[in-house]
Amino acid sequence: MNSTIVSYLSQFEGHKKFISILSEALGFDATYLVAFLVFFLASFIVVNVMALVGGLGTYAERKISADIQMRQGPNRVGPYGLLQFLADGVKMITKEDIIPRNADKLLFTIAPLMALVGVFGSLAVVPFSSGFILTDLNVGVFYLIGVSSLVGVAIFLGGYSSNSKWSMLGGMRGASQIISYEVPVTLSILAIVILAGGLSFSTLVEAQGGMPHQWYILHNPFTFIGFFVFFIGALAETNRAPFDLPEAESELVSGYHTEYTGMRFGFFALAEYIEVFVVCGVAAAAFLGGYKVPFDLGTGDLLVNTLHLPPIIGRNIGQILQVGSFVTKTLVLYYIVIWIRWTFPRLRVDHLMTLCWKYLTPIALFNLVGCAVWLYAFDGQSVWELLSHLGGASSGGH
Amino acid sequence: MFDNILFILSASLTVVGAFSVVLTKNLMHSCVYLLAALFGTAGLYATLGADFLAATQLVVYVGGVVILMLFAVMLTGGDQDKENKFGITKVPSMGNFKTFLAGGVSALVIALVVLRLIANVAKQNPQGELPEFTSSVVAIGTKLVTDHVLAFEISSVLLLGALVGAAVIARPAKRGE
Amino acid sequence: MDYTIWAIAPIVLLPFFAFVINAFIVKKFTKLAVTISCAAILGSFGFASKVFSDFVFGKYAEDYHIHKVFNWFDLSYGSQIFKLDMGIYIDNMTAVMLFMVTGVASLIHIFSTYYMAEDKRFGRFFVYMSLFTSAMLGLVLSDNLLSVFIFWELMGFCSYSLIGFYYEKEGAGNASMKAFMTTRIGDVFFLLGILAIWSVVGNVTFVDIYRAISDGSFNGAFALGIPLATFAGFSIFMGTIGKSAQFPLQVWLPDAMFGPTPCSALIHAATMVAAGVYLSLRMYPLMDAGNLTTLIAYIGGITAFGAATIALVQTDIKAVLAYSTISQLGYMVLGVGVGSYNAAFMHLITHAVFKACLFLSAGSVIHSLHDHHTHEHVQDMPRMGGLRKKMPYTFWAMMFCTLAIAGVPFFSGFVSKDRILGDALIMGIASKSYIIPALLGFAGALLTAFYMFRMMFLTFFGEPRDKDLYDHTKKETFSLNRNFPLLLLSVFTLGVFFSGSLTGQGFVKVAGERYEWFKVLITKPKVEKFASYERQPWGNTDIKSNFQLSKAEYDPTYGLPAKEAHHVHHWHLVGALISIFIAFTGIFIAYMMYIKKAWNPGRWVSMFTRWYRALQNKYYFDDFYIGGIIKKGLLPLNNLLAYIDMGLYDRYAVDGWEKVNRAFFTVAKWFDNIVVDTVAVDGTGASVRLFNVVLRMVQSGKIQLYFMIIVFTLVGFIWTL
Amino acid sequence: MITLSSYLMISLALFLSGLVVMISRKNIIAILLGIELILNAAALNFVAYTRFVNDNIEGHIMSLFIIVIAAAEAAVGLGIVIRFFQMRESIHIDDAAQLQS
Repeated sequence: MNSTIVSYLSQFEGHKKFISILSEALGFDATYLVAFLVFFLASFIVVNVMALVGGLGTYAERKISADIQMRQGPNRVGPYGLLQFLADGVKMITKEDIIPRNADKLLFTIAPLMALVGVFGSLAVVPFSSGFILTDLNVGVFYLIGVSSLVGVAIFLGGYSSNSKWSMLGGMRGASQIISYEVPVTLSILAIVILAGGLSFSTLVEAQGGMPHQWYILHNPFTFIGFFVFFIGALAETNRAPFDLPEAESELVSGYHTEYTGMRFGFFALAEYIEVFVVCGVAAAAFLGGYKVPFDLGTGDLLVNTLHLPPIIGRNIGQILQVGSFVTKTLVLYYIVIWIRWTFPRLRVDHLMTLCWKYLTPIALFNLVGCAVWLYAFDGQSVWELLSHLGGASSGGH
Repeated sequence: MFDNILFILSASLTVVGAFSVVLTKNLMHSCVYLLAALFGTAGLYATLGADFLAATQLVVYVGGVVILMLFAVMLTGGDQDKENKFGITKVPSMGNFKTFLAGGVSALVIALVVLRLIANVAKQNPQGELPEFTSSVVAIGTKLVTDHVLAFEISSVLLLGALVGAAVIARPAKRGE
Repeated sequence: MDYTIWAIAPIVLLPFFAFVINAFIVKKFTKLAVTISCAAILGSFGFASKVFSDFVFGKYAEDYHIHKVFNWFDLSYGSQIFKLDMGIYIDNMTAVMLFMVTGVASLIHIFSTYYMAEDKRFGRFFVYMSLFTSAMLGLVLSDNLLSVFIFWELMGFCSYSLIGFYYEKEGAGNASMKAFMTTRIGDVFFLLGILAIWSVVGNVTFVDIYRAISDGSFNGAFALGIPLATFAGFSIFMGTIGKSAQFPLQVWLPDAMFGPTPCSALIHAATMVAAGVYLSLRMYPLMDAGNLTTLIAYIGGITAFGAATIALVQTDIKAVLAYSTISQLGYMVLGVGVGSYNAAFMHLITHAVFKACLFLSAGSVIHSLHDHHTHEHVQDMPRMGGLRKKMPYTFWAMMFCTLAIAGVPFFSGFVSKDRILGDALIMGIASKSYIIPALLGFAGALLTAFYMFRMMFLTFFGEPRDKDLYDHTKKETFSLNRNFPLLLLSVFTLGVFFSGSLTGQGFVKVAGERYEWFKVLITKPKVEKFASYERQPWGNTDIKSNFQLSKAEYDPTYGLPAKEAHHVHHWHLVGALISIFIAFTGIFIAYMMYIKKAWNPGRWVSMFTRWYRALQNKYYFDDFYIGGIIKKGLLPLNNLLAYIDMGLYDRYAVDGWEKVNRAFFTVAKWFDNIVVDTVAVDGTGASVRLFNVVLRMVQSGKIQLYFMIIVFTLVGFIWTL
Repeated sequence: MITLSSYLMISLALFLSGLVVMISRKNIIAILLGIELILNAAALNFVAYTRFVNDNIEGHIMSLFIIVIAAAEAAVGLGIVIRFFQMRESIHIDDAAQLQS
């Protein structure tokens, strides 16, 4: 149980005191119990905040699309229509829950849950800050790829169990798309993993720095290309436009969730929006420096040294800055995702597969090999470091 | 304590999933139960300290094999015709009482034998001090490219062969064949 | 000096990468390919300039060298050590050479963008040029004979492709083949020499060879009864003979004229032929140790004089230049032979500059003269004349270079050539065996001045002899890629760039000894210094040399005994005066013949008809090689071997064996039919069919049945355990 | 108390389920499901033994190779199934009793 949040909290005095009090009261060593409680609490917060983010995602999507199309967008409920998602949620909960007569009831019921499980499961390793990762798994990247592919199964089962042509086609498209695009996405993350030398997200992030030139996206040409491969693949994996073939309205009514109503539909929608957030978070963590703050403000040492704050407060401020940095990067990417959706037309299904297997996968493979060669040849130094060496060498003269 | 809870959860998921695979009459459900069993196995790996294996299990089975199975089910359809080309009634696709009897008897015999073996193990009860949990990623990586490099390379060739072979085999027949 | 490998390697790698890239893109993006080639060589020039300035200006008068060794491959097994190293060796000579090669090659590249622009294989030419240049640079940077040999062969290939560049033209293919095969003779000897050295030294890096010479490893080693130093030195010198077109392997170089003129400039000036002389300079200690200097001097002298005589009668402007190249290379080799190490290298550099300029000028002339009847460019001097007014820039550039090559004072050719001749004279005085080479050298100098001015007068002076051609020639306007290389190169024909005194002999000093940079920097490799030279582990960075060369060590005695040393300067003076006299005599003769028309050359021809015919046929060398050696010697041998192979071997051995086989086969067939087929095969089939009936029951094809069988068998096994 | 034998029992359960599926089902895909179960049982055994008996990592590696082989087997097996279905329009195991089509 290497939960980072527990280990972060355990460095404070209050935590230890609380444990000792509880141990005396209960009569046994309460360390694990407290750890469990902390973990539970943190998970609870993350899940709820993420549900909120998912809800706000729908709002953001509608508002941004309205902005792009010169419309107003939701503006009735709450200030600027901010509470529109709550109204939508209430509507969904109160709607009738319909299961089609010929549907496979078991699969129809568990499919939306599976999608949610897959997405929330992947939240466990998203690095919000150096102290606020639910669990910093040694195989974090791997775990995330594995768990998030559960969404593909869910989409497939949802499409199959509805017993409808549209759902079936949508589900098959969705699943094939997800397992295809998993290849370039995994390969381009793997290139980063090679450079960072570890599979856990904290390793990936700690290998980068706060300033843009220390990020992996600008580390070398291969990672620069790799970021775009990853981003395109991630769009396709989350079934976002221009790759939203599984739910292409003009062809398949509404794709795999055609037959779903009420909160079951809501689960699918929520899962999609949270997955976009997660994917953007992974992109931010792997390529854009994650939670790193420029000038090492994130550790709080600078604040402590200059402002003479107590170390605890400095460290906590650092954590808040880190969360802010991570969330900012993620939300910028989130905005770009929505922007892309409302800008580009949808691909044809064979074009989709061509793009994946004939372009992205070879490019990602090339990047992987390139990164490995780079690591071997230049000892993992970035372009900028090499350039500075070169400048130093040539000016050094005889 | 938490290890025990995790073990019980995973073990029950595995066993229930595996038995459900046997008992269900629906191929699609059976695939989903297989998924549950594999998930449970991943959990068991995690309790055994094999974090890399657990993640690999997730990636390979959830992301790959199960979806592939589901695809195969979709592409080949559910029920087949009940008679073969000679007009003889076939055994139903998901088995009938006779086949289950055969399977059950085989399983029983094997179970007896294996239980006898396990009994030996349990008698010796080889549980000493269990080592502290450490990440196995680095160790596995090092082993793979040092001691087991030949096996590693061979398995990569095997995967390539499987990739090409599967693509060639599953390619639609040309017109006129 | 903390040179990293990345400050040196680009010198070779830039042109090489340009070659690799261009080889792929040249068909589609010709312009881009040309740009890449030019940019690469200019970049290479930049890096080389850095090295040059560090060595010549920064580390003045210091015998410093960089030696970087990298393990190429390692086949050591147990105690058997077999390692091959590749490395970079830079000393003063290398630095000067790098600067010269990249500079001249850059200018030739620039000129080629003018000269080749209308060619249909414009881009491909640059591909070859890049490879050629990078091979030469690699050769210059090499630290061992083996990599020298690799680059040497690479250059051979490039020259082959460049000479045969116009492969549609009749003769171009043959000429390229001839060049390739002739140099191959030298190369075989060169490889032999490398192996001979390997057998003694166990390595072929220059420093190891020097060390071996100094600690006497060569003493007592013999190959074929010859002292091994002599054998190896001679073999390597044969490489030089082939590559630098010395007597008797000079026949390929005139034919190399079939290539485009810029490539001739590259081959004749900066790269290929220079490589041979460079090699013999590098291996000078070995040749000295092998007592080969007299032979070398003779060969140099003969080549210098003989080629000059042939050049007298040539009418093709490029042919004159080609023979003059051979002749000048002869001077360099003569310089090596008489121990005038420094002057020989200096002549290599000065010759590279003015000969590149001459060829480019000739190219400029040829390119302008376009015969609109045959749609070909004109190279014949009899059809030229009076071109001075049409192309003034070319004329002045060529004039400067001609003055330089003719040995007129204040020009670079005088500085270097007269030092060689002076040293030859001294050696000739000191030892009788050197007299003939020295005299041949002086005679060649006279002829050089004559034929070069003959070429100039025929081309640029007098009345146009082909009026039609002359009228169709456009007046030359200054264009950057055509005239800039010419003018820049012609500026560097002034002697002041190479020597502190204008004449090179210390008569007219413009600056102190300090500016005699050439004499101070380039010295004979002193092998004794390498005696304590530790073999460097590979991948090391730098060697701060512990050999400091103080200025006192620069000795103008040229290794002569102290008694004669003080005569040296006098003899140099005498030699210089003779040279000046000879040069002006040659020019005067040319003037009288072709400007004043006072002396009729035709009369001289009719006086020496036989000699004239011999000269026109290049002393019958080609006839001798083809008619004599190949037709009389090799072809009959070939026929004999073919007869043995086909008449004897084929007919009796092969066909006879067939007969034996046939007989055996008849027996075997009978046996096969009766015994094997009927009894064994059919019998087996019948028995198998019997079993089949039984086994068919087990083999139902139902996989689950098999599986159950497997399960129960397995259980049985385990149970019995 | 979790001991080696508890893992072995789970592994046995997996193996027996797989065995029954393999023998009793007549659908090729279902048989492949059984094979996956059996392979997992074996892999689980390796990891359990390596954890409880010999304190090294070899069992993990063996399991890793088992997973690799399972993936390859699934890909090729399902490819064969689909091809077979194209030819026979059936995935009944008893229809696949001949080596030739």
